[in-house]
Amino acid sequence: MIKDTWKFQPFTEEPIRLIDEEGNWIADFPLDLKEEALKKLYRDMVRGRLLDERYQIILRQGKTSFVAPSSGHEAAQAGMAMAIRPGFDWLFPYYRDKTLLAAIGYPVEMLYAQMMATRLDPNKGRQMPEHPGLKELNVYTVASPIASHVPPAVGAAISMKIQGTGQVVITTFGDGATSEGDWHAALNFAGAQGAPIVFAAENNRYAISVNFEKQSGSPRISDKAHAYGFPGYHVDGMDVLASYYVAKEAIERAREGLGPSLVEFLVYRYGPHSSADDDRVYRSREEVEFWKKKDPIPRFERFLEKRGLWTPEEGERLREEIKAELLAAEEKAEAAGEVPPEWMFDDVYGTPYWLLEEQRQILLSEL
Amino acid sequence: MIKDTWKFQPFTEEPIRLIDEEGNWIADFPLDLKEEALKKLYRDMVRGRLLDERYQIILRQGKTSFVAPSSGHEAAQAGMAMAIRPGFDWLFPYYRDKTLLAAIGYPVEMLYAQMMATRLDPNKGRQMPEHPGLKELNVYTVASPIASHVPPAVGAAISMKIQGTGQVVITTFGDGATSEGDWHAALNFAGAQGAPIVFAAENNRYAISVNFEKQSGSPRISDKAHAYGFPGYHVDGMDVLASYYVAKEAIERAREGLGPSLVEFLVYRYGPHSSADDDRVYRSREEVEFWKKKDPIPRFERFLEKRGLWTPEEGERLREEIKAELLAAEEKAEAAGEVPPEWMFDDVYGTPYWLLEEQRQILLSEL
Amino acid sequence: MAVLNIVQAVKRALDEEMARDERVVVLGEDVGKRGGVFLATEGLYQKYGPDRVIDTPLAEAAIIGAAVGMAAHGLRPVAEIQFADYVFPGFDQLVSQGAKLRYRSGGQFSAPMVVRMPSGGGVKGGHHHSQSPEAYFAHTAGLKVVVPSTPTDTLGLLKSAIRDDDPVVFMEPKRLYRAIKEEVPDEEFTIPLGKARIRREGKDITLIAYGGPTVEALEAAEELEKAGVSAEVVDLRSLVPWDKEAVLESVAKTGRALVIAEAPRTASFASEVAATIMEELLDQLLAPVYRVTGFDTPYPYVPDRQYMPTVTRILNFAKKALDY
Amino acid sequence: MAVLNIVQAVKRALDEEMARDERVVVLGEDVGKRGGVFLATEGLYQKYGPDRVIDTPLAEAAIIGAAVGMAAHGLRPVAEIQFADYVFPGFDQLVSQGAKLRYRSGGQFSAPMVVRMPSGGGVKGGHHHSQSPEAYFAHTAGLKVVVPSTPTDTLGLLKSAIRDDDPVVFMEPKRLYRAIKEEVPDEEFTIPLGKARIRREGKDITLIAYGGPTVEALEAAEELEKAGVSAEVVDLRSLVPWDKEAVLESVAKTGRALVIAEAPRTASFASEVAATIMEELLDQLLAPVYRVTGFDTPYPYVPDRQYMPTVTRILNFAKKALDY
Ligand SMILES: Cc1ncc(C[n+]2csc(CCOP(=O)(O)OP(=O)(O)O)c2C)c(N)n1
Ligand SMILES: Cc1ncc(C[n+]2csc(CCOP(=O)(O)OP(=O)(O)O)c2C)c(N)n1
Ligand SMILES: [Mg+2]
Ligand SMILES: [Mg+2]
Repeated sequence: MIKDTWKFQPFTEEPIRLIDEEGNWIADFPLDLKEEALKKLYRDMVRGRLLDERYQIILRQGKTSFVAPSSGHEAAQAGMAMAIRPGFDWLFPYYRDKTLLAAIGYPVEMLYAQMMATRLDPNKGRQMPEHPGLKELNVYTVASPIASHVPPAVGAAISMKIQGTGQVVITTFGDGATSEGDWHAALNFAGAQGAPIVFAAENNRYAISVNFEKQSGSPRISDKAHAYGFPGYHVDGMDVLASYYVAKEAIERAREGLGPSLVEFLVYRYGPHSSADDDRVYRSREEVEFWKKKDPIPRFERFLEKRGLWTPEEGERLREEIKAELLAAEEKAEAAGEVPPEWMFDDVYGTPYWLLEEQRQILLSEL
Repeated sequence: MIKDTWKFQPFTEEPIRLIDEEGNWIADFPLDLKEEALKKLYRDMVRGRLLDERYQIILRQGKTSFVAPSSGHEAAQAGMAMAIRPGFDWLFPYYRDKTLLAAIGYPVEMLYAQMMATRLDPNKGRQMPEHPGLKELNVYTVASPIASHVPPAVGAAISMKIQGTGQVVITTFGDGATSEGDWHAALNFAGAQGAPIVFAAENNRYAISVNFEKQSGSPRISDKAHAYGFPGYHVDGMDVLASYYVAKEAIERAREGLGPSLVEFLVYRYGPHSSADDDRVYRSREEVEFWKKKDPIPRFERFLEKRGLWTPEEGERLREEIKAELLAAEEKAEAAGEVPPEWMFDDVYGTPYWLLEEQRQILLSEL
Repeated sequence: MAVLNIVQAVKRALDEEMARDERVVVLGEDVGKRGGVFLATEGLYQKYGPDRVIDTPLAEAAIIGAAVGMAAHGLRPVAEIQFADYVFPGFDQLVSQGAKLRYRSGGQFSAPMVVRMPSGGGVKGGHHHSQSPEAYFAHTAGLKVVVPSTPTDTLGLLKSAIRDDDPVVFMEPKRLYRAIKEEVPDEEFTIPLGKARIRREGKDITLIAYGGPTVEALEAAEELEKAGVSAEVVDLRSLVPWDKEAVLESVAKTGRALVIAEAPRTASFASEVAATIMEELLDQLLAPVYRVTGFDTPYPYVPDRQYMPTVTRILNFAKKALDY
Repeated sequence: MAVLNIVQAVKRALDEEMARDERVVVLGEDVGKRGGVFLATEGLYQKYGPDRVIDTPLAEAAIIGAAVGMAAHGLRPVAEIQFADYVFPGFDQLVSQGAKLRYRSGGQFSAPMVVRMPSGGGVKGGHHHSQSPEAYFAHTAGLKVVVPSTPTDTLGLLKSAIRDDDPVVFMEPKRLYRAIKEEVPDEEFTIPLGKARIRREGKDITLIAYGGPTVEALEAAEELEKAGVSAEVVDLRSLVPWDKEAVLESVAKTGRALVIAEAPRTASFASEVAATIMEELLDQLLAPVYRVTGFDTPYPYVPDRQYMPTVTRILNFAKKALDY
């Protein structure tokens, strides 16, 4: 099934890498991205990082109740984002995907609105923070139960195939998700049906405190694709270009009718699992520092710098510009005001029935 | 992890086979089984076949309500049975394992008693036919939900490891089971823990009517072991010696602390899925005939014959002897009499509570 | 008017809806060539092809989960779970994804889908081919739950369920599949979800049932009539939403009620109905509302029928209510 | 006497039982080095090692299913489900394997295990960190269900659950984990499953609650006292088996009752209790038994507290009962 025009081999032992730590292009094919695209990748990563930092601040300010740090995941997410056709393809993300969502055009004020449960959240403040979703952009609303979005993602992909729409589904999840039964049932069905879908594992090596060795006997997530009869790619997810090119190839394969692939992006989460976690209990500071040295943003800066596309000053300017954007978005989101309590009775069903009306009255009598 | 003293390679494309269709020994190691053992394998297969045939008769006689035909699975099951230490190792079987159970010493009258829900069934007639279980022999009572016994099997294996008992778990299931989420969750946990367990797939290529191609994109079940980091063996399950030797090696590996393996036995089911099924709707008679030519029993007869261990007359004599045994068992089971209705209130809990007592009185007042 | 049994009514409903709306697809184990193990999808594969009648792997999480995604993407999937007892591997998909999709997305996404499942006992299936798990669904906000008991209702309700904009669990009493035949109008019709049906009018006691035990309720009503007691039989048909109005109206009239269902009693839908009636009609009741249900044990193989509310049991409780 | 909160009581119960019986093992996500996300297993990994405190993969089916097998093989596993909302991927293992093992094997095998899970709302967790799924378990024959609401009860009941010969679902009201502290006897003790506890005596109305809302029930009782109404508060503690006797005794005395719980109302355990009381005490009731429950919606993020029975809501219903 592997056309020889495809760039990448599945099931490699070593992660696919296109730029080295020093920022050199080390691929065996020529870089065919325009300056604009390279800059977009960079900008998307930086925005993701800054947004993550801002979330910590609104958390401390009590404007939100929960954050899922995503710093360290930016390259994989920005790479994927550029490989997608936003608003055409469907995305089934998980809770750590803020870089990805912002990069495909999810309005940042709506991300904030979800974080703060204000009226600007198209999801009407129904869920805890870090659970965005936007129909307009085909972003399926995040659900907390790990891996539970993967079977629906497969269903959407099968629907695309049945209807011949030419769309592709991309679904992301962590390493932990691969242990769930729902995950397996989904990938297996996708494999049997050759559905147009890319399964993207953001492998940060931990499911909260449980390291990958305790999660699975297999050395690599990509190997798990053997079970389903489709390719599994093992990718350096701190390399934004490797992330982009492999995601693109996997999406193209799906679009051409060659079926699913599993892409494992090796990343690291610099922060704790969430604002409710203390990661010092289960991993050493040395380990975190080791990975900080591999930060995908400076690595890509070195790459850009070598090509004359980046200077420290330009970098600083960009950061300031993005910070201002984020602040404006935050203010806009906040200004919308908190979701009112009585909204809780809407959208249980398309049309509510008598019991919900009775109960709405109970609540209203208490307000 | 593969010691070079092990006989078999995992992940072969072709099934492991030790005797060919003509009954020639074609392995690259010498046969080291005594005559007695070879005869046991043969006897176990024949008993399984005859029992399956007898079940059809008690079904027609209305003595049971359901049969799951197992003809075609005998070699894999008899092979496994001889590799197990009965009453020491634990077996988590599925509903199509009558050859296996009889071969490890499950009293045939108790199998019949389960089929007919008589008082001789240690499971007290609580379940439909083909759901045996016997604590004394460490045979975990069959449950209908496909693959649902696999996580408990892993739990028992982990318990053995924790307690250092030296026991091994063998669990069997069909090809269909490999699609279930519970199956994956179980194998993955076993892999992560290196539990002493053998996962034995009796791949008859159909889950009722759904052929393996529609079940999974992977060409082989054995390949699925890649996902869990342990070996997967692809075995000709119509070859009783291949079945025995591979099962034995997998069990030895588990006993030595090398962790789980997945063994795929390629078999065929000659009958319909169950007495409620009509397989002509979904598979051709030619296909069934093709597989009947590969019947594991005549194949092993040719093998034995070449070694002077079998003649048609001896075969006939053995059949008659077994038939008489089965008939005696059937009579004994039947004579025990049907399970009484009020037993239904026992064993919900170790000690019943007030609600069950109230309800028992309701039933008794109606009898 | 054709005479149909319940399984034929299911088939006709699927066929009509598939012909009417090409977004309707059927998926499940053995629904293709095999036509389903109860033959409820017989012939559909041949008529509509493998893209609309999809044989799935043996994985209920994949079936229900994929249906959610298909529905979100614009199809109208009808998933078959081979037996209601096998919904549990797909339970997370049903309750965490399907039931809550509209809610958690603020109404942006929805899951207009049906999950059909043969349910209930009386087929000598032991505890994994006989359960009646409707309470689990009814307790889950976001799901609708329908349990017909006649061919006509099956046809009309299944069509409504397929057209409904929310996930509907459609439970078919398998022991009635071929046991009940009746003339069904040839022209197209639907029956709205949420409406009970008075199966028999009466004035002394109301027997409220749904699904399989509706049959025993009707039989018990006939027995009662012989004893000079006039029993009204209300077939709920829909559990979520359920027709509280019709139930209260009947019980307000009779002053006595039994709620009859096969599932175990504790935290059952029968308990819901009984609690609601007693809460709302306390002063008008001439006797407590008794629940005549399956027992709080797993469903046994022996005995098969006596686990469920038998006519005898219904009559015993009716007597208790009448003598109160 | 040490002052403990509920999460400390859980930890002490686990520690004491692990020390007493080496068959007791703990397994679940993050229960090892991390000590559980609520720190209920803190220190156990360090004390008892990785063979008895097992970090599992992120798979509830593996956790619950493996616990069943461990129990059948002779261990006494205590499984932790990180949030009650995440039991559903393991639901099949719980209801099809765990609950029915003793039954289907005719008593040959059993599954003496505990499945602990933090449950209920009030922690701004939205609908997947706030649910109270006890009705699903209570409806499943073969499972026992325990929901404590104080440190002392948690300690005594969890120890009994671990020693029990059947699978026990042990639901810990997470919003009370650190909110309630009390002196707990230093010597060992257990509290039998199936016994309610009268948290406050009274004679005008009985407030029946369990888990989280016990707190609001007690607060409401104080408010009522200010208004001259004497309310008795019954904390059920065990749902299966539940203490019908204690409940009926109290309501027979007061003539009025509210059943208070956080879960949605339809087919809930609150409905079970309400139906039973009204069935058995019809003539002694001065008012209907009202259910004061969570709403039949998924648990929302906004509002968080008002989804649950608030003190105001309890008082409104108490007034309704008293004015009836
Ligand atoms: C079904 C389920 N079980 C448990 C949890 C609790 N939980 C939330 S995140 C998490 C770890 C997820 O790890 P991983 O999939 O690797 O993603 P990461 O957070 O590392 O990006 C767990 C156990 C959950 N949300 N859903
Ligand atoms: C969870 C679950 N879903 C569906 C069924 C219904 N069912 C019984 S057997 C079967 C097919 C099993 O196929 P396979 O695992 O290949 O075993 P085989 O019968 O071929 O030996 C199905 C779908 C079931 N028992 N359990
Ligand atoms: Mg992770
Ligand atoms: Mg099969």
